[in-house]
Amino acid sequence: MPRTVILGVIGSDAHVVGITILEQALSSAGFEVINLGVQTSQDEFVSAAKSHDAEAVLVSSLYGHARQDCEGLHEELDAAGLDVLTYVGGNLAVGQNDFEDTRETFREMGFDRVFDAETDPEEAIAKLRSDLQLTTTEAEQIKVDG
Amino acid sequence: MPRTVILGVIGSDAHVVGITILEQALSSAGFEVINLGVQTSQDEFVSAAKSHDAEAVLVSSLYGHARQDCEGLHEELDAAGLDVLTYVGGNLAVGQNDFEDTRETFREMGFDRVFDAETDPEEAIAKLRSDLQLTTTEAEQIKVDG
Amino acid sequence: MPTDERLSDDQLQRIANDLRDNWHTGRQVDFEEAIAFHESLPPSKQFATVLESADRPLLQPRAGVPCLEEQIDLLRYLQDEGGADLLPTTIDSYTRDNEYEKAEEGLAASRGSEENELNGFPAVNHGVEDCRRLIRALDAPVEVRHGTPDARLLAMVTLAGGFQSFEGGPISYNIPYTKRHDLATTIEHWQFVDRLCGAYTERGVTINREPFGPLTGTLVPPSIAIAVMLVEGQLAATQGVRSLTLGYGQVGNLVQDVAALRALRALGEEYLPDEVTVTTVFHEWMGGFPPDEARANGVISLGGATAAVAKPDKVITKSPQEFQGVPTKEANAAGLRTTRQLIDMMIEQDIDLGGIDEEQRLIERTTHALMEAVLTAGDGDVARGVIEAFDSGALDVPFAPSDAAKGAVLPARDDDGRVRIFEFADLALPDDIKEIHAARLGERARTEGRDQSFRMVADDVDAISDGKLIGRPTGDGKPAGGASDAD
Amino acid sequence: MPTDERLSDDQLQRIANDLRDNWHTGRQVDFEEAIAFHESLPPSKQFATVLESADRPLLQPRAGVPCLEEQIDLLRYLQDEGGADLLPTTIDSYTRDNEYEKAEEGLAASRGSEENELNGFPAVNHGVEDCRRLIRALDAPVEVRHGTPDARLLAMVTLAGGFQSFEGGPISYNIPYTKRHDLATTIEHWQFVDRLCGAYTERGVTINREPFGPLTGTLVPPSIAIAVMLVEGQLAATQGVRSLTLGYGQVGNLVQDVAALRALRALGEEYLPDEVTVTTVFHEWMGGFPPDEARANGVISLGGATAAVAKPDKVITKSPQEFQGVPTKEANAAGLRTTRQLIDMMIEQDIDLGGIDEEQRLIERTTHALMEAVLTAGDGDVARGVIEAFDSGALDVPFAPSDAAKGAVLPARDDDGRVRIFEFADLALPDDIKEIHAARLGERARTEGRDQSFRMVADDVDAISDGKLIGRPTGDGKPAGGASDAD
Ligand code: B12
Ligand code: B12
Repeated sequence: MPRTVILGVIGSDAHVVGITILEQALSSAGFEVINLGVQTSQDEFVSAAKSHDAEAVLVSSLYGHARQDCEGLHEELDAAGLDVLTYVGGNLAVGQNDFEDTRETFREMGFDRVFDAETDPEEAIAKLRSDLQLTTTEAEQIKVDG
Repeated sequence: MPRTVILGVIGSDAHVVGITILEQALSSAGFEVINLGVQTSQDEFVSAAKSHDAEAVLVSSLYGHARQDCEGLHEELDAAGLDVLTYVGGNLAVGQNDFEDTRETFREMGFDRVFDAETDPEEAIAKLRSDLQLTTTEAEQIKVDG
Repeated sequence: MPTDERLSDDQLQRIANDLRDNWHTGRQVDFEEAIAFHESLPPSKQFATVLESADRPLLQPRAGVPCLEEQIDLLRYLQDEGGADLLPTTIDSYTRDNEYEKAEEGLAASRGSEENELNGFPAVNHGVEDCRRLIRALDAPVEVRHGTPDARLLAMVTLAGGFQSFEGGPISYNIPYTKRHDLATTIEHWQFVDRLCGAYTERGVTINREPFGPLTGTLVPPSIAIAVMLVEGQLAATQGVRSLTLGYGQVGNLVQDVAALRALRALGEEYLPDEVTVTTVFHEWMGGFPPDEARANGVISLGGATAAVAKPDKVITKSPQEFQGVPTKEANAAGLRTTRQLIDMMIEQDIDLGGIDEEQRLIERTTHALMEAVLTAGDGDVARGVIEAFDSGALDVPFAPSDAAKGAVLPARDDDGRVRIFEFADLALPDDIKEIHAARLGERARTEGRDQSFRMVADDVDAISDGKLIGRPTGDGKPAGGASDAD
Repeated sequence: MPTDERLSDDQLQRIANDLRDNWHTGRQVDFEEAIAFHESLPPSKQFATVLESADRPLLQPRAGVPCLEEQIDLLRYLQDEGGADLLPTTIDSYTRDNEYEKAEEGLAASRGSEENELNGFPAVNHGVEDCRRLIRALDAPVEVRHGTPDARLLAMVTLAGGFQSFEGGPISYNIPYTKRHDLATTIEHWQFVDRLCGAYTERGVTINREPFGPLTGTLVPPSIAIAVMLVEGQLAATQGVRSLTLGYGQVGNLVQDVAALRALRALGEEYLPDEVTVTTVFHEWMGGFPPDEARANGVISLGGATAAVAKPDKVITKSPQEFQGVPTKEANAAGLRTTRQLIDMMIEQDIDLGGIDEEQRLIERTTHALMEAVLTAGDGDVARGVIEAFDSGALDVPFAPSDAAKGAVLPARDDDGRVRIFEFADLALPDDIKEIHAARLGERARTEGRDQSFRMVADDVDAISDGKLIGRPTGDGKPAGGASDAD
């Protein structure tokens, strides 16, 4: 059975190319992807996660307001009784920051994993598989199904 | 009466383009230029200064061995009883050094002025005029003659 | 549904009055007094004058930070150390969403901290007088660059504040920048903006307007970008705009880029009324950049070289830090100087490239077909036509995040690296043109021994950041180049 | 006076024996054992194999530091982080003067300090075994790059040490690099070097030889550079060299550079015996660089773009720190990656430049005339001919510091930025060719409203470092650009 993941660009960010590529990569890897598109609010992420019984929420942000846009997201997920895996990725800070600081900030906010813009989709998929404890065979199975 | 200056590239350095440009600029500014060319030894500088009764010795170095090549030059000039103005210019250090350190090194070796490779010939000429106490009129005079 | 008709003075007045209350700085706007301020500016700060009289491509960076003093310092630096001929002020994302409250918080937070809490300059929050401080403090003309679907209040404040050029348009600042704005509304909003520019223009203060040519920045076929430029130009001209700078974003193929800029200029002259002065702006590569400054400098330089051959009136430069985030001022100035070096070394060279005319003809034919479709869809009215055409997909933009566009058309590069259309969806193109695209992409597929697929598109999206132009497959199933080239 | 005849095995042996005692490391050289070492190297370290089988221009930086471990680290960095395809080892200036004693002091001083007291790697002092350590430690083939008029001992040590390519030649490492060496002597010395390479080649270890094409690096007219390449190629071929890489330094005019590289290749095939494999190397701009890394990146990128069009077999890259001094390894690697990005983005593009054939024909005709003059001067012997021709000025190099050349010919750019000859002095060119040059320079003089003079030459020498290609006068009597552009 394919695992469902929610994907979207948070806040008023309109950078769509990254999630378009991610959606395609996740689907070919056998995941069921609910792509909420750009300019997605926290509420939309939460209710999509709930209604699709998702296993992971993948938040993308490119335009430099990720911190502000993501503040409170984990509290909302908790409030909705959702215990999902959360990833965030993209250009997460304004300017030329050191990524390790940025990673720390988002980890503290509750994200399970934080990815920079150099992340290859395959890398995220590999992590997702291991975090969701998909065995290699299960993963391959999924690939065949997908 | 035109003032005589000695010009040359010291050591085994063969970068000739800079002194070619300098020679032309100094001549049009009315100086009598004795251009010793590239790969000029300290001895050659000293004897040229002596035999031409020069007022200044202009040493060029581009290839990064200026410090070694210039060591002892001022002692030789002293030994020959010459009290001339000495300038050094070009790429005076190996690598990406801070020019202020380099300037200090060459000042300590006895050079009256130290120029970097961004030096415009006009800048060196202006200094030369002021160091040789050529009045503006005298300088202009020279220009007209030259 | 809006039609392409000029707003009356009354309408302009009424809308302006309503907007004044959206944020308190709106009330500072006084048209007559604004005219007087503009009249006090020397010719060197008059955008249209400087741009239209230039004898070489002028350079303009992008730049915006939240606080006034820092913005002045930044622009002065780009002017003095970068040699920028024209200056920008990039607006923050909250302002783009008309969220002035949030922008105010971000501005306050930025004032109190070393960090910038906004990704641009919140001009509405700063208000008219601070905008004028900015204009006074600089020696070059300044443009507002933003991405705001409803930029009416922003235009009121910034134009009153002395800016003389305003980027964007109802399509180019909707389709690539937002999800939920419908075109009918953005057209109405931009009719106001254009009418306001027209009102200044009629009083002798020419406001330059610059539709945003690169759209989504990602492999946009030239004909699509040009069609959007022409439509926005027509809409603006109707409202009285007389100085129009049509834009185009580099795709990276030298012949196609030069051909596209020539087509843009020719079609601009063809489609826009005589009383409009048309200029062109070339944007250095707007897609994903290499995560490596050295390679990014190569991308920027190819932009400079292209500009030297195509000779647009203006070039918008990128910085070597484009990949990473908002650049430092040093990197921004470096992008300007690298570009300037290329242009100045190449512009006097007689570079006569084979194949440009043919490519230009193809671009022009394709654009004519799209414009035809727009006019037909609107029964002769370009405003209605463009709404209908986007709705039906007769006009479409690749990777458009907006619900107002199908976003179904997909581009891919041919064997020469030119951007062709792989998936036409409902794009209104005649079969003979479609066949040309298909044939070129077929060639590439054969070269690579694989089928045309989304994978090819995805490889092309990554190619330049991976160090190539064309996303060729490599043995390991990943495109050539790859992450290992980065550092 | 030397003639162009192959040294006998006896002569080779005798000279080698004499040289052994010039510095103690000479005694480490054992030809048979060296052959065995070369035979142990994988194909990926065989210079000629890698270069001649490449399907894209290979990149090679310049790099040399005094100590072995640092040189290994430096080259490894350039290989891994710069993506260098071929590696260099640049030799220090004392070694170039055969001052091994001074080099030894510099090496000792460098070992004890943070500072490098030599401007390159003193390979003779390091000796055979350390050279091999270097070769073993790296994954790519390595070339000796130097500038040594008498490079006989250097060749003995480095070739025994596993290097498989050796730059230079009797003219190209004399005329631009020294003042007092006469050509007769340098030709004899290089006949030994070439014969040594030939001896390795005959044993199946092909040693690549690379005459130094850029000469003085400063506005060298293509025909002069090419004539020198052909003469050195012929001299080398006579001694048994079978892998020759002819060089050319970018002048910055795209059409002229592409034409020159094509002419170089065509004339190489024409003048050199069939058994020689001719490849070409393009040097990024070898003249004065801008004192600004951003602008320097522009210069480097134009080199990369030119290489993408001309497709030489190899490109020698510059770093953005060229102006300042020996670059950091980071800057050196950056120059490689910037160049690679340009080449990889452009090489698949079909770029067909008008006017190349005409320029190529002019270069070929001019080179033919110079080669004709050399052969005539030598009564059919190229060795004697080249000595006579330089002596009479029939062949000459602009800005040559050497007493062996007149150094009286002066170049200047025409209105298109192509390098033409302003002062022919005694250069052996027919009148019709001289008229073409004069006409082009006349055009430029008219454009600028000034006479042709040394001032124009000086302005052209500074132009690229001032940010332009052509040294046009500006109002203030200074060339355009100027120091204020630097930072
Ligand atoms: C194309 C582009 C645009 C286009 C976007 C078109 C569209 N609708 O998509 C346009 C021109 C419209 C645009 C607008 C803006 N942009 Co923009 N844009 C870019 C650019 C050049 C490329 C982005 C891209 O498409 N890359 C290609 C895709 C495939 O890669 P990606 O997006 O990085 O996604 C990959 C990875 O990041 C990762 N990933 C992404 N998200 C996630 C999430 C998870 C969970 C995981 C695991 C991985 C992951 O996987 C993806 C696939 O490989 C980048 C700079 C760059 N990267 O080179 C700037 C950039 C992102 N933009 C920027 C800015 C500031 C803006 C604007 C605010 C201002 C402006 N310049 O006008 C507006 C914002 C508009 C808005 N409301 O959002 C900044 C952000 C600054 C910061 N973070 O500090 C950047 C970095 C440019 C810069 N240096 O200033 N932009
Ligand atoms: C052209 C060139 C060459 C040519 C020289 C041809 C010739 N015979 O002239 C060739 C290719 C042969 C060459 C060889 C070498 N070069 Co070289 N070369 C250059 C280059 C690119 C330009 C120099 C030039 O002609 N500039 C134009 C003239 C007009 O400017 P200029 O020389 O700087 O002179 C002006 C000012 O400096 C000033 N000035 C100069 N001297 C003086 C003196 C006084 C008193 C005053 C007031 C002013 C003044 O006024 C001049 C006129 O405006 C420079 C880098 C650069 N600057 O871009 C490297 C450079 C100088 N070379 C360098 C090196 C290391 C070498 C070599 C040792 C190694 C090699 N690469 O092969 C050999 C040395 C050979 C030898 N025996 O000397 C290094 C020096 C490194 C350092 N100092 O740390 C440089 C900086 C390149 C680098 N970044 O590595 N080179």
